[in-house]
Amino acid sequence: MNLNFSEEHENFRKEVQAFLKEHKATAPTMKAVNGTSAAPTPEVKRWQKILIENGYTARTIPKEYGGYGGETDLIKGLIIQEEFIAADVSTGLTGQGISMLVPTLLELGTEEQKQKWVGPTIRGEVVWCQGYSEPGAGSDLASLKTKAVVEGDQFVINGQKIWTSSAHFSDMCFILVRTEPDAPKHHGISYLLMPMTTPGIEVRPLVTITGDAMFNEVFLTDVKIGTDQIVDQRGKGWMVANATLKHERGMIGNPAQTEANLNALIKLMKTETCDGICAVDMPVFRDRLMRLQGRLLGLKLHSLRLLSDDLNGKAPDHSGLIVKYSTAYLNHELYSLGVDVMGELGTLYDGDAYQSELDWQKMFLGSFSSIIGGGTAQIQKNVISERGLGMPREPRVTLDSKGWAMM
Amino acid sequence: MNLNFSEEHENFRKEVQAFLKEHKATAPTMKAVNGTSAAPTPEVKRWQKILIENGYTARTIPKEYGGYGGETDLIKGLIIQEEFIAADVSTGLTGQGISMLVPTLLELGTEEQKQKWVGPTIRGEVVWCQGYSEPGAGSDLASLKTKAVVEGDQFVINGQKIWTSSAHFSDMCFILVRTEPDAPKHHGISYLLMPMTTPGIEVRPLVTITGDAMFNEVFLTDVKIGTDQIVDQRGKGWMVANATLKHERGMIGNPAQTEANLNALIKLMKTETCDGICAVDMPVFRDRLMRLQGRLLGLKLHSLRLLSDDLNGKAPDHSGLIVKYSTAYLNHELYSLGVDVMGELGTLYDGDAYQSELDWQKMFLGSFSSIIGGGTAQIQKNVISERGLGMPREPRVTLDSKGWAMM
Amino acid sequence: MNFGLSDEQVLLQDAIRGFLEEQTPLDNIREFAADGNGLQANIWQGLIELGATGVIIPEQFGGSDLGMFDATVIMEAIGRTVAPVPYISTAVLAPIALLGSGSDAQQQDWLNKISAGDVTFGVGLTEATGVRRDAGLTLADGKISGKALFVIDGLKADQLLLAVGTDTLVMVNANASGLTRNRLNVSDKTRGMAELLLDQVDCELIGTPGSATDTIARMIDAGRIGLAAESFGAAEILFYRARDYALERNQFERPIGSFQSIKHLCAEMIADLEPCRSLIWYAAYAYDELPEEVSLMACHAKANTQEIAKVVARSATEIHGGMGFTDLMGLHYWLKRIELNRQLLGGPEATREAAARLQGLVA
Amino acid sequence: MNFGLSDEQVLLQDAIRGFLEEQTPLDNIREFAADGNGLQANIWQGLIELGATGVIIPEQFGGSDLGMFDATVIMEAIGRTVAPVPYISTAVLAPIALLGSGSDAQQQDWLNKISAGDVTFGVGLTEATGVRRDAGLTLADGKISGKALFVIDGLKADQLLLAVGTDTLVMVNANASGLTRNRLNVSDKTRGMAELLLDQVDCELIGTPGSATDTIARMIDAGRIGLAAESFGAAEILFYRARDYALERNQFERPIGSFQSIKHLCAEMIADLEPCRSLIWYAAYAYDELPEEVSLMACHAKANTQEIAKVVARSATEIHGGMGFTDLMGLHYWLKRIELNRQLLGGPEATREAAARLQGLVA
Repeated sequence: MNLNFSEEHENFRKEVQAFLKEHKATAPTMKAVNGTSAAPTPEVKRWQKILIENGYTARTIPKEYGGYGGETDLIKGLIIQEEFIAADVSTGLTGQGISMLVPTLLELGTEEQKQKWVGPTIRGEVVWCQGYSEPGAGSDLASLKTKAVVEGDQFVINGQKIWTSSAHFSDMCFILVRTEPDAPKHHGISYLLMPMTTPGIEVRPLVTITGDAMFNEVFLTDVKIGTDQIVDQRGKGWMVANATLKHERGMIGNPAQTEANLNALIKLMKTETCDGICAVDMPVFRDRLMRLQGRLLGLKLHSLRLLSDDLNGKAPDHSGLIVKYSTAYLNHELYSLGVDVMGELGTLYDGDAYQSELDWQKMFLGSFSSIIGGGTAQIQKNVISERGLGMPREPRVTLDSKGWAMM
Repeated sequence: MNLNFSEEHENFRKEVQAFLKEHKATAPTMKAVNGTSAAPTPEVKRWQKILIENGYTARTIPKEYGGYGGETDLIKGLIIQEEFIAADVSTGLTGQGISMLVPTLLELGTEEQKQKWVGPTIRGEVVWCQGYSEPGAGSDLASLKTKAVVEGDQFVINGQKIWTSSAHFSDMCFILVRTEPDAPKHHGISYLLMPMTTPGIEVRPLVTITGDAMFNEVFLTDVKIGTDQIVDQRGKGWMVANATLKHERGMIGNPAQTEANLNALIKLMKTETCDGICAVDMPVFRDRLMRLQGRLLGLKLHSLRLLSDDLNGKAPDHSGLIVKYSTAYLNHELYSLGVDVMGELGTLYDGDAYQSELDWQKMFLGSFSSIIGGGTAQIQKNVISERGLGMPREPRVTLDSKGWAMM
Repeated sequence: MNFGLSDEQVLLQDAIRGFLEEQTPLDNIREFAADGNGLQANIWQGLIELGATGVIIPEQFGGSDLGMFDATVIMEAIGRTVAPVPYISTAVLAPIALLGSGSDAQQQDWLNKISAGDVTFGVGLTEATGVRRDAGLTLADGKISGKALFVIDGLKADQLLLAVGTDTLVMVNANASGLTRNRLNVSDKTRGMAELLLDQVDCELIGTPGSATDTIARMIDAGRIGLAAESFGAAEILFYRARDYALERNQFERPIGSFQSIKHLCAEMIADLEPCRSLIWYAAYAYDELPEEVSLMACHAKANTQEIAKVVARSATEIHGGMGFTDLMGLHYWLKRIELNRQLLGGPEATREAAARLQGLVA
Repeated sequence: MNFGLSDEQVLLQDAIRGFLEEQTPLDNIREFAADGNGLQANIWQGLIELGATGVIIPEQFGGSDLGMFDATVIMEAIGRTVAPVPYISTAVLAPIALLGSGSDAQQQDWLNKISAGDVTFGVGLTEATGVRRDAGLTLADGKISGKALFVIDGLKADQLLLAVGTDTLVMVNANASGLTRNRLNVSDKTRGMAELLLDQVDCELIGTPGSATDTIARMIDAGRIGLAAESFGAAEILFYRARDYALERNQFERPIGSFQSIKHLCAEMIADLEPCRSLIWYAAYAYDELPEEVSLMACHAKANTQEIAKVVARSATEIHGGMGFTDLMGLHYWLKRIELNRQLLGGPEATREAAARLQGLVA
């Protein structure tokens, strides 16, 4: 066990600290950068530019496409995260264009596509949304029905997408459509790049449990885009999307954020009272808190081990597959405890005067989105058991009306 | 809601109380009657005879077969249970012969079989064991492989049975064997009555987690019994066994016993200390206790409702199917709490001087048998969801080596 | 013996459920939530016409004198439809207060009005079940001052019944001078929860000061049973919606309800939920018939039902996948009602501790 | 950076695991359990020859001075094989006691003996982690009297290290006059737990009376980490046995591991269990390198691992169906080790409370 960093990395940490000391005052707030309700402001774009220049975001993206052009260094990545979180400064934009489209284009796009999209996307000049899920295609994404028919040099797209966060202010959409209706379902899909200004696109906000419209439905009627707006080939979209999903996985399950929430919960429990008794002085609540702390520490150190294994070139096993599943429920229970210790006050939200510093009710309600989004618990457990533990795949069967398999 | 009993039933209760007052002193102990380690003693048989004569056991079995010949009256049954439990007096023998074979013979046996077996069985003169499960046929009981071939007027049985409680002192065994190897698996089974003294039967005790041998393995080598020792017809054994299993279901999940255990747990928690503090004064343990009490009350009242629904002729739904599953886990958690409040002392068992009145460790270990026996939790949940909630049956599929369904 | 509803109670249940279901298609619930007052006049009027406000009120005051079991049947139906009506406060808690500690004149006056549907009540009991922040009331010279938090259905009520400490009950007119009433922004917008600021407000005593301990305890018992019944109704709806959705929704060319993970989740949900029905029924029966058992049963009915209803609501949401937490499906209205009820009149931890105390298990 | 074993530690792990696995086929474990002494001479001798008893002992006393992390690797291997050896007491707790509070002469004498495998220790710390019944020791005129309960590995040990209260450590020779040693009939028969009755027994002080508070705290930290590592090892074996059995066992013409219920149960088990490995490793590392973090990490490592290991043991048993609780399969030896470890040096509730206290969260 060796948790020390090399001298190079310790020096790098000092550089980051010096950078933060110098720029913290002029950095935009976390919320301004990572809010999901509007396109980046000029101030955010300015900040993003500084971060790229210093290699604190888009670090490994080649210079020729507008990135910093650094080598992959997980430890430096970790140091950047740690120091920026400690300083409460944003590490830059994190939308789906940057986290999913850019890596995909770098892997599978044409030279022209890379030149055209990577730079503007990482600079926040072009905002993307993701057009994958459909009302009838959730866990079974490959059953999607939105179709694109070629007419001359254009794809004509018809159908409906859902869960399209940021659709209402995006410039572009990377979208999966069915172009080969007669092919087996995984082989009939294409991955297109669609400007959101194209006629025939209607975006409707999708109100969720929190009361906010974090997501949208997108209706597509005779939407026409050039046949060159495709990544890789026709019918290969499923493979392209899986490359993208691979990039998405790293986004989910951030123990540093969960730890921040736990610390906020401890603070809450030290102040919130019932009949004059502090929540932390109620043994049953305290025990629940300690259970959560134990699980959090486990996940936090597990993530550190994953990073270390990655650094040391260990082959991935089931260990990486459990993080999203476990983190989602841990957060959910953490928010639940926050609500419970506040009692009736815990049901208040959205700016009510009796709330605590954090909106525990809204975080609790919002946590359903993390439990379900990016694969329900059932799908996660399939993945863990099949890919991680080598257990048999779910059989594909057709059932008759009584639920008997048609053989 | 009306939880009062009719005058007839209140009078019946007085009769039972009077009986108990008169006979309690001469009744054998619970353990003597319901212990599973030996055949009934003469004293137990004497008590059983008194109970039958008074209609407190074998109540609804016709007089002609040695029973009391009473009409079905669930309330009287309930009153008998309540009063005997309150007086800590046994309601008589409960072996698998009485609880499973007798109802089956009454439903499906020949007149000769009923005459021959019912009376001696309910009087404790003939003790039965059940020969159903096999090492390779547990949840999937119908896949059993023990076979019986007809030679002349005899079945020749070869194979192995497992989980045969009381096999080491039983006179007879009701056993499922495969008689029609070419028929579909549910249609090739027969239900036979096999004397345990037949040559070729070897009984080996099966030591379990508790350290006791509550069960046996039974090895069968060229065991020959008459072809007339069959209940119903060849190939109908699965149907006969299901009639028996139907009778078994009522045996499992006794809230009165769970309530007695909870009361014992409360008593334990009032006395057992750590660092001088009573377990009941430790809020986290107290909260666990109250959780269990809430669940117990739910199940107890649920059982009362089931009885009432049965009385009032309501069609059964999912409600009856949940009892075994829920009760098994509730008991398990209740014993776990008993162990936990004793701390290190809770790991002591089997007569150690530091144990409490009850052997919590052994009850905890023994509870695995209730969780798994009579259908694992997985099988129970299949039954609840399929039969109770109308959800599709598990598809019957064959998988290739990668776990893909062979279609 | 009959553990369950009588024939008359089945008729009552059918009538109330039928009426409320007709009034609460999802579009209506959305409107009620946007309004957020917790009091929909037409639904309330319908319940009055069905006699629902008088079920625990003696016939001499215009009620039908049925009992808590019947009121529980009604509250379960309200939970099933998240109907925005001040039923528990007006038709259950207020009559108990008046019958337990009110003067003859007060009973005559207010119980008749409740039976007839001429008044609504908000009820503030948090003084007796757990004081938060700076809440607290004082009574001096017949005037009441301080702050009452989480007054149930208090936002639009005509009259406000408040516990002062754990032993005194007062009634305040909603228009009284010196009273400020503020909306509390609870996530469940089908119930009108209020904060009251009182500055030397005129009030009417229900009983003499210090004399209402038993009455307040009865109110808390009844309130816990009623909230449990509501939450049970809401959870049962969520459960069956999830089961039905699982049978309809196809993914991977088969209904998701044919996957064992979903089947078993449904089995677990119903195994946990179904016994709550009997526990709540028995608690209500105990309220009417077995006074020595009711407080313990009320605690367990509420704690157990709320814990289970919370998990059922989460699981039902999960079975619906992403759609489960959209307003398109609207499951969240039921989930939020369950979450609010969980905290009212004592959360599960507090009610379990109360159960232990009732058995002498707390030193 | 390397979060995990060094190359040398991997070699150590392979050597210890290889040796212990060779020694513990199920038939042997059955014999050990029938014997019930918790000390199998040949296995113990093998560990001594592998240098396992000296890993936390400085080189000057014949040890290899590796550290708690290495000892934890060994204890995990012991848990994987439920090996009946007094390792935690002799090779971990006793050296910590001697290094922390022993005189130079005591260190010289006993640490060399431990390194060389010439002595075994039983350790009684329940005085400091939770006194049950009439247990308790008193020290007067250099003699010790009273009762020590649950002396770990104490049944066959040569020397007995006992905490008197929370601040004093004494050593008693197993053959001392006035000492009665009784077997405690724990369900885990691979560990020799003892009750000691002491009547004016000669003892050797480890440090002066009242001076061993910190040493005892260090022993408890190390003990908790070691027990957690053992339980983790046992649970990991049970998990993989269940997964493998599910892939082999056919019912309904398919491996039971192809049923989603079993797959998902396995997914839940590994999702809960896998992070415990990192938590235990870090706690051990903290013991060696980060003294300000170790106590909290030790509490959480033990509480969290024990809760999860218990559920994993139950689930693994369930996946095996009826066979799971027979002696034919023998899973119960691992389950019982987990159950015993759960209670030693503080159950989960007590260790969580200790964690809260360490953070100043207990008033």
